Amino acid sequence: MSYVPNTVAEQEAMLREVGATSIEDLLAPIPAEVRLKRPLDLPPALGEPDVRRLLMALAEQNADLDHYPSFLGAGSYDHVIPSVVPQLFKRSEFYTSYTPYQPELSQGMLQAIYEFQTMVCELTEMEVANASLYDGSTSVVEATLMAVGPSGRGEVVVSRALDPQYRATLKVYAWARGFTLREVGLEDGATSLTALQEAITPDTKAVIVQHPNFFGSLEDMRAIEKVTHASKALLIVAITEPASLGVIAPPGAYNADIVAAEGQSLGSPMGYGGPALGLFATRSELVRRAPGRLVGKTVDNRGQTGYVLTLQTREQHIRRERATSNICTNQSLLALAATIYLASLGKQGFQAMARQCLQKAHHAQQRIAEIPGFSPLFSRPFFDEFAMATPLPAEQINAALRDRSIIGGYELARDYPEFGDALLFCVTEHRTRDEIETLATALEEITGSAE
Amino acid sequence: MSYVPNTVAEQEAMLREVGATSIEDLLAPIPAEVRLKRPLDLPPALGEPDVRRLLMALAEQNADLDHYPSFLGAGSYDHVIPSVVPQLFKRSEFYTSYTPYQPELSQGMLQAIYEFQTMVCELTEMEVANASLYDGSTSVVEATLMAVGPSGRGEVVVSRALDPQYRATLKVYAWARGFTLREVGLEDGATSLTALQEAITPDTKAVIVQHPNFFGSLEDMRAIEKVTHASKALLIVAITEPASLGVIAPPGAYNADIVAAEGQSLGSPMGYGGPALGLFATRSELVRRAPGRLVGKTVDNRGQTGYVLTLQTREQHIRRERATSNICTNQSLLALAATIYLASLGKQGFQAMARQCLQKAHHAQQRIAEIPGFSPLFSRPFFDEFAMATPLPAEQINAALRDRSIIGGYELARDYPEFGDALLFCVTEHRTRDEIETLATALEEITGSAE
Amino acid sequence: MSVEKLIFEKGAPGRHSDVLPAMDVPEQPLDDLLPAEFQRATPAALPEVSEIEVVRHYTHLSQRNFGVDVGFYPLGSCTMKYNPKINEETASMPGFARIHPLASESMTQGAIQLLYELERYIAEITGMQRVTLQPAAGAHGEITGLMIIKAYHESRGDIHRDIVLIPDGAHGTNPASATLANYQTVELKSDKRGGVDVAHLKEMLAKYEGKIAALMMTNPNTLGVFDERIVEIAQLVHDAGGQLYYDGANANAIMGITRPGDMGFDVVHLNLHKTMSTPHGGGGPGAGPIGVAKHLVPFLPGPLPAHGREGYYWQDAGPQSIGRVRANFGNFLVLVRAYTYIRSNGPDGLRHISESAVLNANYLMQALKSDYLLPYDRTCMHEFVLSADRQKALGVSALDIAKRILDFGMYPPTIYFPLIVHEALMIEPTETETLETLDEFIAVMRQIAREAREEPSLLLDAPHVTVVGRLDQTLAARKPDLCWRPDVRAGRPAEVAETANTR
Amino acid sequence: MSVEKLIFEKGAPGRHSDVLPAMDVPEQPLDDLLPAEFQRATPAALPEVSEIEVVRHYTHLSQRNFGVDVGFYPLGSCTMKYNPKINEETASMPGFARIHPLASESMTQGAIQLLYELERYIAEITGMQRVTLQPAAGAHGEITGLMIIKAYHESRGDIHRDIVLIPDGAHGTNPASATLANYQTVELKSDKRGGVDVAHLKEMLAKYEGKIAALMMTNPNTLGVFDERIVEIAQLVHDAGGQLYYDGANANAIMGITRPGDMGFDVVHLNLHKTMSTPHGGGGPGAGPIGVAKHLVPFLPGPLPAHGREGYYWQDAGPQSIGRVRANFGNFLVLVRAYTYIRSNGPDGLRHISESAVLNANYLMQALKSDYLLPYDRTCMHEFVLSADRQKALGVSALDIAKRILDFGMYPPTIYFPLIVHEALMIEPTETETLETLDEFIAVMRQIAREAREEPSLLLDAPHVTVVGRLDQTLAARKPDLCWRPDVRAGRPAEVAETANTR
Ligand SMILES: Cc1ncc(COP(=O)(O)O)c(C=O)c1O
Ligand SMILES: Cc1ncc(COP(=O)(O)O)c(C=O)c1O
Repeated sequence: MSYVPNTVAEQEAMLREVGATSIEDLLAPIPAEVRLKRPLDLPPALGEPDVRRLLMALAEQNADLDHYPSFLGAGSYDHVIPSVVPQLFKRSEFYTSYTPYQPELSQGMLQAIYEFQTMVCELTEMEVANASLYDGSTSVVEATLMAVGPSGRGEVVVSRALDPQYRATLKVYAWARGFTLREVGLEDGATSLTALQEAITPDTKAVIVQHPNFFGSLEDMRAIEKVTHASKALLIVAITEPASLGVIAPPGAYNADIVAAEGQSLGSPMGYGGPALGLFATRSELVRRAPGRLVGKTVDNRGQTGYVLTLQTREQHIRRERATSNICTNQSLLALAATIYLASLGKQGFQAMARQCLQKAHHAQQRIAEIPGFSPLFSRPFFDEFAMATPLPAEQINAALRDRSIIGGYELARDYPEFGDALLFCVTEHRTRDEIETLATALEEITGSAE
Repeated sequence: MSYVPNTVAEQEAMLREVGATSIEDLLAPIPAEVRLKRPLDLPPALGEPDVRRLLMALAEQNADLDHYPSFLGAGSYDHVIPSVVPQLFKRSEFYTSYTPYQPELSQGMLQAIYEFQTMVCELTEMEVANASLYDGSTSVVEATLMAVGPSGRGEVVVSRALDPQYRATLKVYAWARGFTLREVGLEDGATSLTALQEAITPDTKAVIVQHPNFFGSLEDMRAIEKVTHASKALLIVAITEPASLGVIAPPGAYNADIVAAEGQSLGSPMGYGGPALGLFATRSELVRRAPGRLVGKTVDNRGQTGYVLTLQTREQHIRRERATSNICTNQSLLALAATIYLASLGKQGFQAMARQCLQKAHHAQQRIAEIPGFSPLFSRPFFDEFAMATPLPAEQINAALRDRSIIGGYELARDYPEFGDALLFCVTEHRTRDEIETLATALEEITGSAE
Repeated sequence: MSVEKLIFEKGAPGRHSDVLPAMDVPEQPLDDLLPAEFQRATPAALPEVSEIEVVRHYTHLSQRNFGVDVGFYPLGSCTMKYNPKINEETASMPGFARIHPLASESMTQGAIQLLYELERYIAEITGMQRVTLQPAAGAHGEITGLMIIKAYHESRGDIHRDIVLIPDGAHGTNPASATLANYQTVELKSDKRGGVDVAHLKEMLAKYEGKIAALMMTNPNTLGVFDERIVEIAQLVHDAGGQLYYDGANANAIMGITRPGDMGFDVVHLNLHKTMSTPHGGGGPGAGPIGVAKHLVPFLPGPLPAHGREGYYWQDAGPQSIGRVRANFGNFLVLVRAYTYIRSNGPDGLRHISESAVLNANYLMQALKSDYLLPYDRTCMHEFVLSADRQKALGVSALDIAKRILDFGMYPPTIYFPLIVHEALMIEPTETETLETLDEFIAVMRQIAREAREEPSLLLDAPHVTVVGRLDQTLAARKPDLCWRPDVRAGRPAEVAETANTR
Repeated sequence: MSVEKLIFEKGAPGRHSDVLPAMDVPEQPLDDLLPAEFQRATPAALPEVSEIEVVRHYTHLSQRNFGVDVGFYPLGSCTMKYNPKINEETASMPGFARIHPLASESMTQGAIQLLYELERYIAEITGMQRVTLQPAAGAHGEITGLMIIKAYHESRGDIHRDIVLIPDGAHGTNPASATLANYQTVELKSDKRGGVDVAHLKEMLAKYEGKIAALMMTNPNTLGVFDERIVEIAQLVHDAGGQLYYDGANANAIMGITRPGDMGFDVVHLNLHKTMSTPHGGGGPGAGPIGVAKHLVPFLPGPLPAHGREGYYWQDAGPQSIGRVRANFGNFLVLVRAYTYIRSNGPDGLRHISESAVLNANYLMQALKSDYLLPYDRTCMHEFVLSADRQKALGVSALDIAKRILDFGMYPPTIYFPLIVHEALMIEPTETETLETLDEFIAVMRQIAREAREEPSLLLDAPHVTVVGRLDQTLAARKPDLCWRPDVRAGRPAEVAETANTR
């Protein structure tokens, strides 16, 4: 009750003012038969310190990344977040504001989003980016829906190397919207080009490939692009690890049509997977088909530059059932975090960060490969994730790592039984050489190869 | 080096602009013989994430109060800090500002300090309060120096129940400034009235009594006041636990002349004892002799209310060697925290908090007194601290509590060998009944009285 | 406050912060690790700024923004109430903020327990059987709910139901979501009292017999009016074989008073970023969990949090589940805030919130209806909708009124929604506003009504005291400038800024 | 931005937040626990406000304040540089922020280790033997240092040394501290180049032979000028049996370049809230550790952090120690920030800081000396002092210039200090300002110089765009109003505010 400021006495005075004798009078329109005649069955209210204790007790039952070095990626990445990022994006003028419907009083957020859009364009080398979507998985969905268009029909080809959770999500929407998904198999941990070529038909609206793919491997995007654009399909590039864009060629460089990415890597806390940050970028000519908010630059009646939400006729609140998407609330605050993150790292820092990931991941891969029984599952180049065949069941290894307060790699067999015992490890710039060594030593002990 | 924005190229251009060929040119006035000819012998720079790791590792070697329920007070108190307090006082417009020398751009801090002064007056029932001093101990020093006056001579009577660290601090200043300290002994854990009467001479400038005193006991302040004011001495009341003012009679009610208190209890993190918050309040007629900054209300040239630093002729930057004190930097940010804290608790909440302390401390005292071998050392009323005689050496008990992740009471023998084995326990509103029970059970186990 | 340049217009080549860890592994030649054809040719042209520049820039931007912490924000349908600070604190705990969604269940027991309990709280508050916490916002909940309804009908072989009925006052996400789920939408008229026109409903049910998949409603609806005939409506739709979807964006009016489940709804979404006071973050993140009645539980997305002998775990979705609607488990840190809020308020607190929200809205409505047209003049719930039609006759619009409100340091109401009210001003004060603030808003609105009569130019040219004046929306849409162009960055930043500012 | 009422003028009887834990012990009658004569008669008239009111009020106050995060703050002698955010983060870690100073050493190993190492870093930076971290600010360091000097002389039976020499340019705390330590102060003249007038020094040393306890100096001094004759000065004072005290408030100019210890100083304080960039908090907290040369180590306050076989511990002060100068160990959380800063910058970084501070100051000085009088026209260190004497001739003072600067969204320099420069404007840009900001300041200062000539009223009436206009300092001092009176609170808050605002 603490957040309701007005006292009983004040509320009584207000009731008198509106001509009611009690709150009951105001609730009269609610028929008795649907009234709840008992208190809600919820735990009783707690004072603030008791709530804090309760939540702290819950929080401390989880293995946080400060105390458990993690070699797990698979869609969520433990990158360093500069101290300025949370201290700025948590300023309350930002986080307690709504979508900037009245731009004159929301210039701060609007300008930040305009900067965000620009940075996403820079990272991806695409022409336009929107103000964010929910997360990477739904961004892939939106991209696909955009490619499929208002009819909702047609075929979409998707690589089996797309994050399994993303594929699962896509499947639901494909069913509901009514288009067909065709999955393309793998070759050496990457999308099979031959299978891709076979899967594409005249009805194919889009080809979806993740890059780096779920196994961390780099795809042959130029070949994929050729095959895709040889038909009239759009090339949708999914990215779960945008840190890779500091060193690998961006989608714009290989003519992608839409980029649908997860932006958590860019300054957002991992937060058990949410809130995450859907990035969405495309070519200028497609912008009026794009989902989500867009911020544009304009001028005011005094001739000053200002920023507004624009091209809103694509959106649900104007176009209703003919909108390009149903999205309304998005992930602005995380877009702001990403903006501050990218400004902090900057041109040099972002590149340097990506190179650290690359170097540290390769160092780790080479070190682990020295351990008997561990060998690279694939031979393709990778960024900060790599799959290793393991000499023992992956779950057994992970359980033993857990006992050593290490979060192990992703157990590939959860989604790819075809690869047998294998772990997908992730090593970002946040891992130290010591931690890598601790992991390797632990793996040696666990698999009995320690001398 | 990261906090210097200008690049080498820019610095070179600037050097050219000032007509220098290198920084060395600008350093020329520093004679070669005093130049440091080697790099400083300090650890090399660390990037931000490495610094964070290092500091976290150090921090986690300490027993923080979130994980170690504490029954230790003795000058530092573990009260609940409402979430709004840090989130507001850490707004950077506040914490990155200097002393408000240009009031027009610092109205926020000035108004907050004016509110702070008012709240301190309210709590103490004194007429004026200053903008803060370093901490409770130096506030007692300043109060004493004010009572002693410009001559720096005379006698000051101090109760042995004043915090031992405060007495130690006072001793140094008494020696340096040249006045005499007379310590008054105890009776049943409170200042001996007879000894006090004997100690006061015509030369006595002040009598210093802590209330509640170091043992948590309440003094007979009305009697002390009579004795003090019977001579021309000033009554200085030291307070280490201002939470007590929610329920016990304030210094203004018993005619204190100066109140010198530690304000950490009021919303500041304990922080290993610092920064703390010196509170200082006195009677209006003494204000021009008071130390420290004062904020006053005034008007601007547009007729609006505003706030400024005032009565600065008392201060070092104007009066120099004849200033009432040498204080310059004080503890404004903690004063702000206290202001927000007191606004959050408010009239009702502050009183309720104090009553919880009182109740919980008495509950704990009664519970511990049931354990064989533990008995109250004194019979006087107390607020949230109480001394108990212990059946085993106090250090031994504390060591055993430590093994149970409990921070035990203060070992009185460290400063009061006359009391033998005894612990001074503190129980604030922040301790739960469960924690008290855990403590009691642990004491039973440790002293072998558990069945 | 002067103009704030873009971050790209600040800094200088080579400026940076030192925010990276040591590069502590032996460095290998880049080409050995990454064949040239995979390498990026030119680095992204991100800003080159020092730390102090970043800090001042985004501090300045924050100063150019307005949030609930700054003042009154009566944005109807958005429930912009006070966002408790303790929620920010709990959501920042490392044991919540820094945990990996794919870490093993044994390493995330606290997180699963929290979600397990939160699911049950939401089920109780809405009167539903079970809840999925996956949807990231209200609209996401809507499409999820509609897909569940679709799966339900399909599971019964009832495959011709391709129509969703939506009242004309509904939020735009409702029809947009229906389209997304491949439904056709049919608009239901409102009656004179602002509720669903039951006659029209009956007509549509008859017309589309066997084809009605669902009715989507919010109750109280977007007029802030509680539809008293809800039981009848539910009965009608159910009798026609349809399901009832409850858009819970307006649930701030009903907690502990009535429950969608008890009204007859089959699916409900809650906007936790409204009712449960998780901050809206300038546009998100939110969370839009949906609860379903018993018969729909098998279709819920999975996994769902469960509890067994070994502790908490994630139970995979059953065979009838639609599948997952996003990666991972939902906007977890938003859910932590909502959990904190529910535990802080308890059952009595939640009811008191809703009652107070209703009282505040009625208080404002009574005070303002003499100066502004109140098209549906009856007791409102948590919000109400005025029309600026009278002012429009004087030549000023709802937009002008909104812009003028800005000059008083307040955010304006939602305007031009719901569509069924001309020149709509949709006002939701929420329960966390003081009587003084409400009175101040009343005074402002009265003054503006007076100005509209006496000095309309004050409104037409508004806002006057904001950092920018009224912005040209048409220009923005006609010549979209959505992205700062790196190619104009060649010149000196300051010059570029000038150019940019006057183009 | 409109006027912000006092928190006491807000709220209403009975309003409150729920920030207390449950009262979970059996409640006993108050009178049983606390005899009536000890009870408070009436509760303190603290505000009665809800949480949202607290949040908005202090958010508004923050909006009415200016910090380094908002803009340029060239307050001479105050070193208002960027306060790194990582320092705030480390100082907030529960293992630092929530630990009890009297908890056993085994429970505070990390804290003692940090202080142990910090002591050594400061000793190295200043060139001293050991350091006490107790002093809470610069002035506290000064009195501590002077007491050490006193104890030293006394220990040698040298008890007639009751004079401290202080240059005329010194900060006010120096003479104030000397008085506090019962010394008489004698002012030393500056020479034409801004350094200590060595002839005058010799004269005073001769005049007060055997009575000189110490010379207090800062070097670079408050003119920003490095006293080249420091070795000679030190020699003279030492030969006269005096000790040399270094006021290290200006150490931002010298890190890694020169050290007070190497210059011959016996005692040094550092203002960590300046040189080590711990934020000044609107007036504090700071930290003023002092380092001493070997012969003074026995007199240092105790305890001191030490390291032995069992780990880190607090070593009690020895028999010659002056004792403690405050409770506990110093402003620990400030020390954590300083430690973080030193570790972040390392030896090269610290030197680069000082070099850059010097460069920035010289850059500004060169640019401004054509428009403002530069009384000591020579290479400066981290700051420099202009005089507004030329402008004064036109009828505008340093104060007017300062007030006009406010209109440009910058904080003005320190004014009227040091006292030896008429109409002083003491400018310290610090190393964390960009070239663009320096150029902007130059442009502002030039414009103001022009305005002083062409339109002086712009200065005389300044500031114009701040939330309040120029404030009446005289009224404030003549009729001190230091405290809101509860007795006028009887009326309706709003009315009271009005009254208060127009008195
Ligand atoms: C009535 C109503 N329904 C649905 C929504 C959509 O919710 P969200 O923005 O969380 O997607 C909103 C939010 O604006 C709303 O007000
Ligand atoms: C030269 C000089 N000495 C001493 C001091 C006093 O330091 P503090 O304010 O920390 O007491 C200051 C601070 O203003 C100063 O500038």
